[in-house]
Parts: sequence; structure tokens; C-alpha cells
Amino acid sequence: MAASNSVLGLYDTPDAGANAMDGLKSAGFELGTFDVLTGTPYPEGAFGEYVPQHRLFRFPFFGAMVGLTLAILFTAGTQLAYPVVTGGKPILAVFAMLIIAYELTMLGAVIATVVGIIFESRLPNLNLGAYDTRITEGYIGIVVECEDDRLEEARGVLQTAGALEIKTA
Amino acid sequence: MATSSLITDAPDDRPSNIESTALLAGEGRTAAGTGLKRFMWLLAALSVIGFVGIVFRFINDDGRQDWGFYAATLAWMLTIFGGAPMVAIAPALAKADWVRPVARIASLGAIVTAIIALLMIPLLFKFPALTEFSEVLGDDVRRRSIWFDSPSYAPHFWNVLILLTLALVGIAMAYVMAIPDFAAIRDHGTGWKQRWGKKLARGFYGRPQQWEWLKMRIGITGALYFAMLLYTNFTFSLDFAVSLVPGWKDSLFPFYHTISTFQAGIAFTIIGVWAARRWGGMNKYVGHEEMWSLGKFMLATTLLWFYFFYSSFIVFWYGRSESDSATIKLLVSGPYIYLFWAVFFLVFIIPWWIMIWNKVRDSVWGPPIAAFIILFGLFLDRIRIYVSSWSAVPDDLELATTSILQEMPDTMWPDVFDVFIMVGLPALGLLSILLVTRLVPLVSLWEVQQSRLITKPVRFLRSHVKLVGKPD
Amino acid sequence: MQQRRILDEFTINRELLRGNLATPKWWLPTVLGLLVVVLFGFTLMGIMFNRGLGVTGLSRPVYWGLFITTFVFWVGISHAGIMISAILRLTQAEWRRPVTRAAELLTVFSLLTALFFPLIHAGRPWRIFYWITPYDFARGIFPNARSPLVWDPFAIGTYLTGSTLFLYVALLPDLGVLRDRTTGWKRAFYTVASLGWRGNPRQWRLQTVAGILLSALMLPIFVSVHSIVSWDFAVTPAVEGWHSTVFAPYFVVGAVHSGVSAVVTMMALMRWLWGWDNYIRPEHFDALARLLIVVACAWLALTFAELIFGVYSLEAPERALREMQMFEWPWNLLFIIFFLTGFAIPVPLWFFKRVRNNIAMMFWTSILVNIGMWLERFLIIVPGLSRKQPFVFTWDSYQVSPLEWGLLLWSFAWVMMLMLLFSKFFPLIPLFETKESQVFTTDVQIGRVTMPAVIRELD
Amino acid sequence: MACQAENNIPLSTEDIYRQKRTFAWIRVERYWYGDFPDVKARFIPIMCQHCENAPCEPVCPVFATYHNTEGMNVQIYNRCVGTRYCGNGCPYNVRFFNYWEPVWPVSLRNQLNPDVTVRSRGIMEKCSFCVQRIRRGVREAARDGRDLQDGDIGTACTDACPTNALVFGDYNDENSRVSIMAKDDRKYTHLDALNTDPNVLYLAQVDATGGAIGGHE
Repeated sequence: MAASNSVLGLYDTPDAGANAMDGLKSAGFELGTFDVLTGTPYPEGAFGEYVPQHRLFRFPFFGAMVGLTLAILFTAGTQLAYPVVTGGKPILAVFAMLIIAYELTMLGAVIATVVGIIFESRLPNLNLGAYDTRITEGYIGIVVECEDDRLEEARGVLQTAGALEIKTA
Repeated sequence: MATSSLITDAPDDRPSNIESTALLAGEGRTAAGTGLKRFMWLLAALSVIGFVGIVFRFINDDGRQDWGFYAATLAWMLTIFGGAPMVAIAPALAKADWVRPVARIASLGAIVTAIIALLMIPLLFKFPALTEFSEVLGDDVRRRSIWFDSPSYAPHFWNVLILLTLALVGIAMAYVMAIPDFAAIRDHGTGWKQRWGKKLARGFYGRPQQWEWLKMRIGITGALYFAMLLYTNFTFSLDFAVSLVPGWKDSLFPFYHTISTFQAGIAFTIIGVWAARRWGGMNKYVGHEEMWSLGKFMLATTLLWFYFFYSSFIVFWYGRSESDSATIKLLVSGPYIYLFWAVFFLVFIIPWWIMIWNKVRDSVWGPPIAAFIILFGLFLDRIRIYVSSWSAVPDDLELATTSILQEMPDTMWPDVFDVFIMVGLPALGLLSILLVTRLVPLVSLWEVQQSRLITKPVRFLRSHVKLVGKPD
Repeated sequence: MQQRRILDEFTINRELLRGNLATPKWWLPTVLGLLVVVLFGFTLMGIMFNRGLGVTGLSRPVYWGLFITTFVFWVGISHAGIMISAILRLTQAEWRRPVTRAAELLTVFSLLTALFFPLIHAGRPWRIFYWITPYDFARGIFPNARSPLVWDPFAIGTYLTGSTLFLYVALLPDLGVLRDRTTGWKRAFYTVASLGWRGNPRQWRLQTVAGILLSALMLPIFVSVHSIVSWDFAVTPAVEGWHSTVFAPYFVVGAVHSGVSAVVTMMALMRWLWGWDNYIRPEHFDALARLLIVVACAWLALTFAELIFGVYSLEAPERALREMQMFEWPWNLLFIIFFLTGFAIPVPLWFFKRVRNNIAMMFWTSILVNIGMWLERFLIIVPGLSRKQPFVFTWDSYQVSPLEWGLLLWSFAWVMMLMLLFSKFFPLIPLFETKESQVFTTDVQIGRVTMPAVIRELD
Repeated sequence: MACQAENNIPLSTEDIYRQKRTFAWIRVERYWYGDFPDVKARFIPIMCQHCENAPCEPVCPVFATYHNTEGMNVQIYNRCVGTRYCGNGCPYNVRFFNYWEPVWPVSLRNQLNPDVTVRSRGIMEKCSFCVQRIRRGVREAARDGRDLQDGDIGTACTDACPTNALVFGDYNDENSRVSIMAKDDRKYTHLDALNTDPNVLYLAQVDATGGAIGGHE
């Protein structure tokens, strides 16, 4: 969610980062407009950041349904379309079909989940906005998105929290 | 950067050691006394009825098939109470912290195993010898069993022995796990409890080497119990079910049996936790976390039940040789078809549908419901297996020695004595556990206190987390 | 267990990206050497397709031989990946972290290899589409959904797709790191590949949830795959040794046995080749060995059940089969080797802490296990076929031809080559997991003792 | 051998034999009964049993072998992809795989039966009850406008057999020779424990000593 006008402050310790977050909160930036970029997953809310909700768990169910339908079409459908007797087994050999149905259901669920993950983490989005490569080296980046008029204010807050560097994009 | 620099202390609202000691070791637990007493008298009455049932079973029985329900009941009890102690061990191997409080409830199941072993003895009078056919077909003709050329008393004698060993190991484990609590009772209890605590604590004063000794013993007995349980299930299921049916050749069955043992054990523990909260006043010690973790395991075993069942079923259904078809007909599609569907829904479909929901697993009421359903379903499952195989009495001996089940037995229905037995024996088991819990605290005191020691709520920067120590 | 190193992210990047940002000097020669073997293998395949399956040692009634054995073997190996990363993720085992990606990789690549064998086994790969694609190429017929050989493609296809996606999702953050460390076309490539990863809480949160959810989804698949492979054999009552209900769990547990051993082999190699001593530590081998002990014992129990039920039925053909399998030359030799290498030698060794923590020992024992497990599959498939039913007239045996051995060799070279190629472009040890463990583990002071502690989020 | 000639079966030359890949759509198995001195040689001809519940059929991924309306187990060569699973499934070992491209010496080229496909390599084949003869019989019957009678159709083996030890016919026809024979209580089928329900029946031989002896049973 890197908007065109975002400002990034770079900090070398998590503490400083957390302080900056506090500063932004007290400066009246509403949650969700500022975000913390880290090279490591930290415990949830470690920076007192806004923890977004996600609907990931819906995706697998949807995918499973699709997969199951496909499976039933393939197994039951084709078997009925070409009723060829083999080895005195029933044309609709349910217990054999179950296996294929199961596999396709799981496949659908997995694919849907992965799509869900990518969608829910708002990817792909190649425009990084304000970013610094040192973030993946352990530095903490605090990025604020706001209207241009508050840009200066945000910059000030980040500065006072002891940012090593401040970037705008 | 070092994480420790980011961690700050946080308020701790868990019960203090003094508090827990007072509740668990002291008189606190008998608060819910009278109701419990009444319940136990009821159980006692039921057990008496059970024995009446056994006696009458002996008086009027015509042949092996009448003992199917007795065998099924024993198998069911073994499934539950034999499996429960596994819960105390298995996650301990994975160093899971949550298991500590429930370990006691689980390990108590072992006590009943001894009773099962004794209850087996009347059954053995009806159990056919390996040389069942010898009079007719000559001495070299033996019933198919895993005791190939061993003496004819092999299954009778050795199965009781195996069960007794299992009970012994289990009780030893439960006892070792309880020693520190006995010490606590000795120091904080009163009256008869205090005397017993003194006897059983065996001079345990919590010296480091005593703790070392304790850990080692727990490890050894635990591993032994696991091995014994596998072995017991193997022989028990083969001798009292598979080998009684000529055509039944199912190498997966012992493991199917074992899996439902784990399933039942977990279910039993969950119910135990629920009861401890409901009547034992243990709300502070056991709750969401235990339910949640146990629930996950129960879901896993539920899926495994279906996996194991289907694995053998598809092989029979597809292979469809004569013995395969006969086996399917006897156990699934034949005289017990309705029972089978009941089992299928009670053991798999319904619990599965209940337990996949994270919210339900995280609640204190969801898992117990599923657990009750599963236990009942497994009871029907044992009936399906044992009653059918005990009713498959060969009439044509020539063919009985070959690998084909000749004619389908009819559906067996329990008569009143069977009902007595089916109600009485489990009641006896439950009663024995409750009697023990008069003395032994339902929740393992020292484990609770240790877990309080090595885990503590802390703050990581701005977030609230839990710090869990990993002792070797 | 006090082997944890305190490392900052900078060092972690530098050390773990050794293979990617710079090229070790042994890398190119090794890859080229493997390439030669691989090309040789493809030539052999060419010869076989050209002249017909006669060039193999297969006969009547032994219609399935080394190819199917190797297929089962590689599918087995592939079970390591999900086993490790899924189960250990769900149980939140801290020591999983450096292992996961290598394991998942092994899954993907060994599956890719396994896929080859049924195809070349059929002898005319250009006709295979009729088999594995659910579409009738105007030949008036669909594949037969009743055939276990149609279940296989579905199972393996699902497993392959699933584990590849799993691998990719877990790769995203590291691709982000690589993007920030590289320049030019590489940077462009990683930028696209990482889908613009920034590392904000939302993305990290989903990364974690994804790990757990995908694991939960992959586990049932993982179990089903090898079960279905085993049913190829178990559902045919005509072959005495095959028609056994225990096969599904037996194969799965066996697969985990061989797969986890393969992971051990691979971790040892990684530690030696890239010098990742800070990340792949003896404690990891120790933990894997403990896991292996449990798996191996379960596997032994299932083997025991399979054998005892072989004799249980006391029927002549089954007896003859078992006799051949265990007591007739050369099968008795194979059987002894199988038992020694598969269980009797490694497992007792693993009981010693010194062995568990000795990487060289673990390396060799894990290789032993895989020799044993390959032989296990061979001993299940071939004797069963050569001692089929009471028609002793058609009992016959099977000589593996050099060409088949060549293709077996090819499969190993192929997997290793794919691995090395991957290691050039992507990190073999997940960077972010390593960093995460740096954040989430610490020491806690209790009285006078300090013990390692992990941070758990409250749910 | 009549069968070989009729069905263009590849020659089982010496080195084919050494490779254990001989073709014999119908084979005569020999067994020794009794102990010395009164040893008796018994034999049974074994061809595809055309099972009702054929284990070879359901395992084929591409329907290359299936059950036709006449109750015969037929093999469709151009569907076969060569998984050889059916060969494993068959308990009678009467399915044969073309490991090589079949070759015939020039002298035999003209002998090949034009009614029968020559199977290329990589294909499973087996006794087809001389399906081409059956078709021809049906055609001729239709041409002469008469119903098909018992004995009109004979497979190569039945026609060649001098002692009529092998009989071919239609079970649906109540009073065909096979139906009558099938009622004989000497009738047995092979490996019936596998429940394959073959369409090839055997009559146990009753020898001088009076004991009925059949195949391996």
C-alpha cells in the first residue's frame, strides 16, 4: 500500500522504531496510515502497530468446493459418458472415485490458499514506495502515508524519534 | 541485537504456589464432596449389576457367540483406559508444555487396565483353543493364529499376562508421576490423607538427585508403556477378533485398533479436564490451552481413524477375492451395516465437523461434546468388531481351517445380561478411578508449579507474549 | 543444547547468501560433472525408446522391476519435505528452522525425478498423454478412473503443485532480501519474483498464518500420496506379497524413514559445502535422529505385521514367496542387507548421544538407511511378481540390466544437479526463519541456571 | 502350433526364451502327481480364462482391456500404453508383453494372418478366443440368413485338437455342447478363491484309480 506521497524513517534498533510509532500515534496520525517495515517477523504488536485483519480462512473452503465439483465431473461424468465394464466393477465405482475427489479437493484448497495469501498480503505490488534496502539488514523502517500538508509534520516526528535517515517517495 | 534487551516484565495473574498447594494437596478438593459421593454410590450399584450380569451370562449361555458383547465391552474399556496414559507420555516426548496439568488425569487410566485383565479371565473359558479342530481333523490341524506352533493355552494365558504387565507398567508410571504430590499431601494434608501421603511419598524431599531419579523413572516407564500398549493391542485384537474369523486376513487391523486407542485416550482426558473444571474446581489450572491442544490431537486421530479404516477397506473392496468379500460383508456391509453407519458418523463425520472449527477447539465446551460422541461411537465400533467375530462360529470345520468364512452369522442382539455387563463394567472402571482421586489430586501439583516456574508472561517491546523455558 | 549463536541480520545475510551472491569455486566443476552423468542417462533413455523395452531385464511374469522400485523410492524421499516442515511447523519445534526449505526442495525435486520413471517404464512416453491427461484425444475414451494408475497422477500432481507453491510462498521474504542485495538484471528478476515484498506487519502476519494453514493442508495430501502409490500394489490379489492391507501406512512410514534420512544427508552436505556451521548445528542432527528413532521403530512394527501376516494365512504360494524373499539366493543376501542397513545398524547407533551429535556418523548412517529402503521396495515388488500364483510353470526371476542401473545412477545425479542449480539462485536456508529464531529465542534466568527460552504469542 | 499361426504371435526364438519373454497364448502345463514309483504326469492347457471379474481389466488406466457384451475379455491394441499393470493383475500369467518389435523370417512373411493385427512393441497381448473367427462366423451366418449354431465357430486350438479335448461354444445357448458340459459335476475353474469367475471351465479327469484330479487342486 505504498502511496505516492509516503515518508520513511530508518532506525537502527527496534526500540527506536517503537518510540517513533508512539510518537506518530501521539501526533495524531490515525492507525493504518503508518506502518513498520522490518526484515524479520516480530511478535504481533511489538511496535504497537496496527495489526490488520485477514480473511484467509475463507479461501481454502472456496477452493475445496471448486476442486470437489471438478472431481465429480471428471470421475462420475466420464465414467457415465463411456460406460465400459471392467472386471465386473460398477460403472460408478464410488470408492475409487473418492480418492480422486479427495485429491482434487485438496488441490483446489491449496491453490486457493496460496492465491489468498498473495491477495491478502496485497501483493503483487512492484512499486515499493518509500523503501530502503537496509531494512532487510536489520534496520527498522517506519513509513507514513499522508496528505502532502502533513508530510512535514510526519517528517518531524520521525526525526525527533532519532531517525538515521529520512526518505520520501 | 540480543532479544533479552527487548523483554520487560509483565504482571502475573496465575495462582501462586501457596494457593495451588492449598487447593490441590489440602482439603480444598473435597469441597464438591457430597455430590461426588452420591455419584460414586451410584457407580458402585451399577458395578454390582455388572457382576450379576456376568454370573447370569455363565448360567445361560449356549456357545461362544453369547460372549461377543462381553468381549466388546472389555475391548472398549481397554481402548479408553489403556490409551489414556499415552496422552501423559506422547506430548511429553515433544516437550509440550501444555501437557503438564492434564498428565495426571490421563495417567490414572492405567488403574483400570488391571481390572480389565482380571475381567478377561471369565472370557477365556469361552475362548476356543488353537487346537479347536484337532479332535475332528487330526492333531496337526490348528486354528489360524499368530501363535503358530505354541502350546494351546498360548492366547489365553499370555494375553492375561500381557494385560497385567501393561497395567503394572502403567500404574508404576502413574505412581512415579505422583510421588512429589504425595510429598505435598504429607506436608499439607490432614488425617488419613496425610498418613497415606507419608506412606506413598517414600521420603521424597525434593533433593536434586531425587528429581533426577524421578525424571529418569518417568522416562523409562513411559517408553515401556508405549511399547507394551502397542504389543497389547496387537495380540488382543488378533486373538480376540481376527483369528476367530476364518477369512479375515487384515494386517492393518492391530494398528487400526491402536489408533482408536489413542483417540479414545485423548477423548477420555478431555472429558477428565472438563469434569475437573466442572466439579473439581480446577478452572484456574486447566482450561482453554489444554482443550485446544488436546482438541488438535483428537482431530488428528479422528482423521487417522478414517485413514486406517479406508486403507484396509479399499484393499478388500478392490481385491475382492472370496475371503476379502466375506470379511467386508461380515464387518461392514453385512449383518452390522446400520451399526457401521452409526460408527462412521459418530467416530468420524460428526467429531470431524465439530473439531475443524478453531473457535470450537478453543472453547471449553466444544471438545468435551466431541469426546463424548467419539467414546460412544467407539463403543459401537467395538461391538461391530467383536460381536461379529465372536458370532462367526465355524460349523464346517474342514472349511474353517481354510481361508474362507463359509456362511454369514446373523445379527446378534444384546439380551438383558449383556446390557447389565455393558453398563456395569465401565462403571466399575470409573469408580476405581474416582476412588483413587480421593487421595491423588486431579491435576498434577508439581507439574503445575514447574510450568509456572519456567513460563512467565512478559512484554516484548509493546506486545504481550509468553516466555517458555526449554529445560533439557 | 547451548549451541545457539547470537547473530545480527547483516551477518546472517552475508553468510547464508554465500552461494548466491558469490559462486563457490567447487560449484561449476561439480555441476558440469553431474551434467555429464545426466546427459549419459538421457542417452540411455534414448536407446531404450529406440530399441524397445527389451533392453531392460524385465521378463514375464516380472513386468515391473527397477524402474517402479526407483519410482517408489523417490516418491518416498519426497515425503521428507512436508513431513519436516509441516509437522514441525504445527508443533512449533524451534529446531526446524534451518531445515524446512532444504526439505521442501527435496520434496519437489525428488518428485520431479520420480515422475520420469513410470513414463520411461511404459516404454513409449509419447503415448503417455492418453494415460495421465483427463481428456480423450479423439480416441473415444477417457482415462479409467477405476485404475490405481490414474489415481497416481492425481495424487502426485496435487502433491507436486502443492509443495511447489508452499516452497514459493515461504521464499517470498528471502527473494525480497536478494532483491536488495543484487543489481542489474538479477535485481530486476528478484523484484518481479518477490512480488514487491516490503515486510510490513500484514505481510509477515500472513506469512506466519500461511505456514500453518498450508502445513495443515499439505499433511493430509502427504499421507494420501504414498498410500495411493502403495495401493497400486495392494489392490492386486493376484500377487501374493502385495495384497496386504497394511501397505498404505507401511509405505508412508517407510517413506518418512527414508525421507528424513535423506534430509540428514543433505544437511550434512550443506554444512560442509557452504560452511554454515552457525546454522546447521549438531543439535539439529540430534533432534532429527531422535525423530528418526521413533519413525524407524514404527516402521519396524509395520514391517513385522506385514511379514507375520504373510505367514499367517499358511497358504502355499505365500509361503513359497516368503521363502524366496528371505532364504533363497540371492534374495536372502539382499534381505539381510536390507534389514541391516534399514534398521539394525543405524537405529541402535542413534541411541548414543555421541553418534547423534557427530555429523559424519549421521551422514553415513542416513545413507545406509536409504540403501536399505531402496532394497525394501525392490524386495516387495520383484519376488512378489516372480512367485505369483500356484502356476509354478510361470514362476520366473529377473535380472537387472546395466541400462537400468545406469538410469538409477542418472536419477541421483539429476536430483543433485537440480539442487545445486537451485542453490545458485535461491538461498537453501530460509533467511527470515533464521532471523525470526534470533528474535524469538532468548535465555531465561531461573535461580542460578540460564536455560534457552522461546517466545510464544498469546492466542 | 495352430494358435501361433492363426494369431500372428511373435516367434519364441531361443534367445527370446533365454530372456524369459516367450509368447504362448495357450500353454500346456505339466505337473507330476504321486510319489515314485507310481508317478503320473498330469497336464492342463492354460489360456486366457476370460474372467467375468477379470483382475486385469479395472487396473488399466486407459481401458485398453475391458469386458465386451459377449462376456469376452478383449484387448484393444491401439489403446495400450504399456504400463503392464494388467500383466501383474492376471493370476494366470496369460498376458504377454511385446518387449521387441516382432520379426518373422522371410519364409513366414506370407503366412501371417491378414485378419489379425500384428502387434508392435510396447503392447500387451493375450488369447482373444480367436475373435476374428467369431466375427467371421457371425458374418457368414448373417450372409446365409441363418442363426448361428453350436459348432459353427471354433477357435484355432479347438479345431486343431484331434481328441476334441477343447470345446468352444456359447453358454447362453442352453443345449450347446459347452453348456451341457458345464452342468457336469466334474467341472471346476482355476483359482476360484480369487473369485475371478472364469469363462474357461475344466473337467477334472477321472483316472483308473478313480480319484478326480484337476490342475493344481
